Amino acid sequence: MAEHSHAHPDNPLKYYIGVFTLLLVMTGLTVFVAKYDLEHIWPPLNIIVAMTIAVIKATAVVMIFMHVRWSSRLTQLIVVSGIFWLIIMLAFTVSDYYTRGGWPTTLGQ
Amino acid sequence: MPEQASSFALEYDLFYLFLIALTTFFTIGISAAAVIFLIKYRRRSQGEVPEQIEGDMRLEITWTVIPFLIAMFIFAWGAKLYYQMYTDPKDALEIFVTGKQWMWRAQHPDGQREINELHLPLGRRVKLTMTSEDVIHAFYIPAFRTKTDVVPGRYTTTWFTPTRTGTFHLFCAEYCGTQHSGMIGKIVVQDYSDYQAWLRGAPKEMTPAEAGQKFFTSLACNNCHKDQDAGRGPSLAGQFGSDVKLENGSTVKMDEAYIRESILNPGAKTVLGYPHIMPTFQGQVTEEQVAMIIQYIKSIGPKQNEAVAKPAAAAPAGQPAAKPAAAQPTGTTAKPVAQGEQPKQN
Amino acid sequence: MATEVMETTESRVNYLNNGTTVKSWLLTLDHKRIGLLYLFSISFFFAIGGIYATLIRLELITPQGDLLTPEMYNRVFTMHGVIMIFFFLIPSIPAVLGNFLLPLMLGAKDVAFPKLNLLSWYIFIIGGCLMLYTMLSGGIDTGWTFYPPYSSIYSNSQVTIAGVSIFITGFSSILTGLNFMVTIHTMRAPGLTWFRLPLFVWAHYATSLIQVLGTPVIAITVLALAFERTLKIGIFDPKLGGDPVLFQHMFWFYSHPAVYIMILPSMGVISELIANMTRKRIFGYNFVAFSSLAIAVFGFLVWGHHMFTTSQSMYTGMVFSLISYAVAIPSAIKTFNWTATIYKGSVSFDTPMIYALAFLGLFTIGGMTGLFLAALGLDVHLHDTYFVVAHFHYVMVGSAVIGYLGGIHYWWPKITGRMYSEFLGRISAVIIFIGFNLTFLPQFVLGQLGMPRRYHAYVPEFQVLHILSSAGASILAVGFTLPVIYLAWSIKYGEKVGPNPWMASGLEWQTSSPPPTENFTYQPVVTHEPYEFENVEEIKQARQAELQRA
Amino acid sequence: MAEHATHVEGLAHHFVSMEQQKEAGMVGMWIFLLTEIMFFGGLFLAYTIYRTTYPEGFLFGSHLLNVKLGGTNTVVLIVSSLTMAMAVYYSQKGDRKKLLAFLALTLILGLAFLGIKYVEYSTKIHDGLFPAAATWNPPSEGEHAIPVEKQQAVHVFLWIYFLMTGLHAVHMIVGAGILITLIIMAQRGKFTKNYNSPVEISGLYWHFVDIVWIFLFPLLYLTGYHFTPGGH
Ligand code: HEA
Ligand code: HEA
Ligand code: HEC
Ligand code: CUA
Ligand SMILES: [Cu+2]
Repeated sequence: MAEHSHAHPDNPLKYYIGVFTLLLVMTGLTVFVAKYDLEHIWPPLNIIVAMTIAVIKATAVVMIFMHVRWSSRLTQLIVVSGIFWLIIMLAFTVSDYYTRGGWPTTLGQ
Repeated sequence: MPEQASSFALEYDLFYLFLIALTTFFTIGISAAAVIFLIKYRRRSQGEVPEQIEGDMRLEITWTVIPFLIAMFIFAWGAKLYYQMYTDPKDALEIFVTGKQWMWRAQHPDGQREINELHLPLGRRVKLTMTSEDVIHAFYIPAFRTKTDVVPGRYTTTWFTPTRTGTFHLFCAEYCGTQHSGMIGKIVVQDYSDYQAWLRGAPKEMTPAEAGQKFFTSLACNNCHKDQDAGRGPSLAGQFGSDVKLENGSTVKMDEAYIRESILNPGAKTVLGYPHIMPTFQGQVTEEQVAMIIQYIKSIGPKQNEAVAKPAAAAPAGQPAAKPAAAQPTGTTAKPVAQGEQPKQN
Repeated sequence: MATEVMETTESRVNYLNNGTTVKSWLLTLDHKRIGLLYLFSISFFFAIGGIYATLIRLELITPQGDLLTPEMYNRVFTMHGVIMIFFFLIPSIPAVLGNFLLPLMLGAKDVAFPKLNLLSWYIFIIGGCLMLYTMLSGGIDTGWTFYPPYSSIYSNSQVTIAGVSIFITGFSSILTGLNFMVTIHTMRAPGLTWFRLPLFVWAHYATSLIQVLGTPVIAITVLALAFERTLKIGIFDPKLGGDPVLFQHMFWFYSHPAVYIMILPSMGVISELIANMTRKRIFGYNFVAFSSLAIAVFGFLVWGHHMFTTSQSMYTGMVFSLISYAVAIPSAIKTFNWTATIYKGSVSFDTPMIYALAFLGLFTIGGMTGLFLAALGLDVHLHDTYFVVAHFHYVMVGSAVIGYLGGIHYWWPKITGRMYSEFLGRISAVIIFIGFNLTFLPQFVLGQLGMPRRYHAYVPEFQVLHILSSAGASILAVGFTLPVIYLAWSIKYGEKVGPNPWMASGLEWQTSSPPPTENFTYQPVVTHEPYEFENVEEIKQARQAELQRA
Repeated sequence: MAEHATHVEGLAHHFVSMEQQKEAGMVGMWIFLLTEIMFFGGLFLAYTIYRTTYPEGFLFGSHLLNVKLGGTNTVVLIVSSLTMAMAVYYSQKGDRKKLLAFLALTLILGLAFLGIKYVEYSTKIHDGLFPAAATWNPPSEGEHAIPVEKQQAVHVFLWIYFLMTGLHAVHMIVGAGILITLIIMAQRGKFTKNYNSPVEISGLYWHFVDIVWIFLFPLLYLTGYHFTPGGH
């Protein structure tokens, strides 16, 4: 039915080990970086670094462990649209709070 | 059409009628076309197969582009009206409103208070600052074509210029529980002399700013917040509207919402250079008292050249503005703070 | 579309008589039987919702609010809204007609996951039973929108159980959508390419997309609400640091797209009705097909138009308003294409066509009054008034339910193998049309005059219009009850029909009525475009017969 | 697609071919994961909004969490993702023994994760930090004191923590259930070189749950790692 864009590699084990190592290293890195107060440089810097690392880790898992790199177009489309919809929800709601003028002050008692 | 009793009503009604006409046009057009086709091309024999028409690109484009243009026109008009309604006016009479299951309380700048009634002067811009003690309500005056939700935990504002004397309905439009439909009241618009007479006769207490000053002392705020930066907390005099540097490096403008948060949740943002010692007053003050303290802090700022204990925007209440037509909002965002403008927050 | 093999004789064994025990129904994996299970369940809920509607209209005849106490009235309109939306309209077309027809239209033996399909019916029933329990133990009084902090702190009603019930029912909707998407992707008959699909299938694909992407968000939202209420956690409660407006964002992120879950399948039905009742290929097939997808996608970007006065940022409000107009364009495209399809057709006056016509007019009114509400400055006045109530009844009752009824009438001979009384069919369609307009047209005026919604008592000047509306509702009730009677009657006494009584095109008409258990006795292969009426065997025969007579 | 007269092992009656069945299963699972993204998405939204509203409360609240335990759990999940991938690989090779071994390993790691989570939860509840009204009793004095004015913001952080990790833990429990089922099926020799899609599909679920944790760990545990309460 759906065409496979890439064939599975003969020996995916070496990819698996590679991703596994990457994940461990990245975990160490994110803990290491979190020790430093980057917020003094720029308030959102800590979170940006942490999220960048998390996105790299997640991408690796999705692409290799979950075989999306070798999956059909349809699967890839589903993955992309999931991320896309999540971003829609976050972006529009945050835009409301952000342009209210008072945020983040207005809330909270 | 309900009565047109505010400066928004005329334009609103024109817009509404325009859309009614448009809807009628499309409804009749589509229905008539369908009925005519139905009769003209009714099935005449069982074996009939009509000539097939695949579609037509030019037609498709026409009926995509034309509705699109109409839609954009409607959007623009609606957005313009909305922008006027939600941009704060200059020199408005400021009234503070609280919603509470199931009644409305209003507090005038000179201290008059009312329940489920609101007296307003004709032709004067009026700005309402509102909050709720419990659930969400909505302050709705059909004759003025305005409605704004009253949300617990934050301030919302709305404004209008009454253009007709009389008594109008006030409804609560956001469902708020058992007596939602009983949370109604009267808006009484009076001309200058009647309004002044009402102001004199109405039960009058201290002005909000005076009352706020009283609370400022009785809650011992003044122990820490002195006139100069000599106290344990920052001086609040002359601060309203200015930017405050926070401990985490960002700045925030001192407006109503920020003061309110400082009182109820002082830990949320700490001023640079001061210790975290201010206690929370959560549970010790009501929303109305907070509002009064805010009025007081506003009254001692910006800059102390103005008389203390006079609300910032307290031009003699009820003085008619030049003309209702002049009551258009300025529409500028960069408003000089010194004129008693408050940044919008909702 | 046509198949290589034609079937003319009715098969002996069909899905209805293949096992008649209760167990054979309750454990069935046959999509057609599951569709019927849904039909009974949602009809039951529609009747309950209708009883609540009757109570609302009775109460509002007088301004004083003398029939019901305020507590009761609030529970009545809330239960009316909740039941009609979550337990009737959202499952209506997809779970009944979609379940029955999708595999038939795709030339498949069943949906991709038959067990999941049955499971989703059971989930629906569990959620429904919880809702009935909620109802019997006092109901809820929060409005169907459940806005906190009223719902989470102040209300004394069964909000937690109702929340759990909606949480559970949501999964039934998700699983149906998931099943349909997979079915449409993987189970199409050989030769059935995407652009040979009936528009009904396109509409269901778009609907499923919304169900799959939107419903989880409402699930987590009501779950959070239930936690807040039971454990007193400050998720949305401002007194504990939460934000009630965040709830509104999360609620409408689902509930706006949900209105397209209600209307898209109905649009799919209307496409089928108009094409087959006029014997014409839908004008601009591609435009109608893609506009379904456009509605589904853009529909996710406009939820803030329910929050124009709720202290949302003015700028975000403008963005939401702008995109609301973008989503109106695909609807306009569809409406114009349907009208153009009738042009130079061979139009029959049968009951389904009357419903289709009613849809065209009522949807135009309902949709265009949505444009009023999407206009920021107008919504300030109209928000939470009867104008909104009228708008959404025009789209939900006047369009979605009308489409559902049209579809039920159109596919009834396929489902049961019998025909209802055409005369009663037409009469009740007209009664519904008249009653409907009398009920809800006055409500537009009421809203514009400033009558807020969810009001148990109101100021006396609104009474005349309310009386008109209540009068209309009683006509409407008659109109909705009639089909229940004559359709039930036809199951036993209706005239038997062959595979294709309407001489319609589409794979579902090529198997016998009612269809056999695995739908086709052969593997259909599609070689034609959709809606090719020259190839419909019954029409060919009729033409032959006419030629001979002449 | 020709008629399949003969019955194929593992092929359900309504499918035409094995490929069709497998494709349906895969697409179905991915769409299910799509719904899962949106399900967690609601909480990520709440996190974003409240974190920006209460930046200091989040620093403070996050500081209360145990980075060592959270970090260990992160590693445990990463290893389990690897073993799950291996299990899928060997199921496709038709190697039943290795398949069983890796499934069991994955299950053990999953249970270890839940055990550590249990320890974390019980200390939090013991400290009066479970944000329900009945149990919320944050220490305002002593070593782990939370200043009174920070308590509300910390409350918000903690309910987000419990809701997100709780939902994640529920998914882990479901995952463990799935693994047990797979182990039983594998033991009975249900899976062959040609029929193994249940393993592959369950693998997708397991990896997804891992990904959620990849985000939860920095967002919840590491946010306040550099922060020293009281110090400036
Ligand atoms: C089936 C359900 C359904 C459908 C299809 C729609 C369709 C639309 N709705 Fe509606 N709506 C509801 C159900 C629905 N709605 C419900 C239930 C509520 C209330 C919820 C509550 O608060 O309880 C609501 C409330 C609601 C509001 C909030 C009102 C308020 O509370 O203040 C708004 C505001 O923008 C809105 C807008 C729209 C728009 C722009 C469309 C568009 O999609 C309509 C598009 C259709 C057309 C435009 C008609 C066809 C086009 C033509 C004939 C050509 C001419 C067109 C042009 C010139 C553009 N709706
Ligand atoms: C699908 C959705 C749907 C449907 C079909 C209806 C149908 C009707 N609705 Fe309702 N309505 C809503 C969805 C719907 N409604 C929602 C979401 C709200 C908002 C709730 C809220 O504010 O929270 C609302 C609110 C609402 C109000 C506003 C209440 C208020 O704000 O105070 C009113 C007032 O007139 C009303 C009236 C009606 C009427 C007269 C009908 C009529 O069309 C109903 C006619 C039907 C019958 C009378 C039943 C017919 C009888 C049978 C079929 C029995 C036989 C059957 C069997 C035995 C199987 N509805
Ligand atoms: C124990 C001392 C103390 C008391 C009592 C006190 N405050 Fe404060 N207040 C402070 C300190 C210290 C700060 C600065 C640090 C901070 O923001 O938390 C502050 C900050 C503020 C700010 C923000 C000031 C700015 O420049 O941004 C406002 C507004 C405020 N207080 C109002 C009040 C009010 C109103 C009361 C009484 C109801 C009150 N305070 C009682 C010590 C106190
Ligand atoms: Cu207050 Cu409704
Ligand atoms: Cu909407």
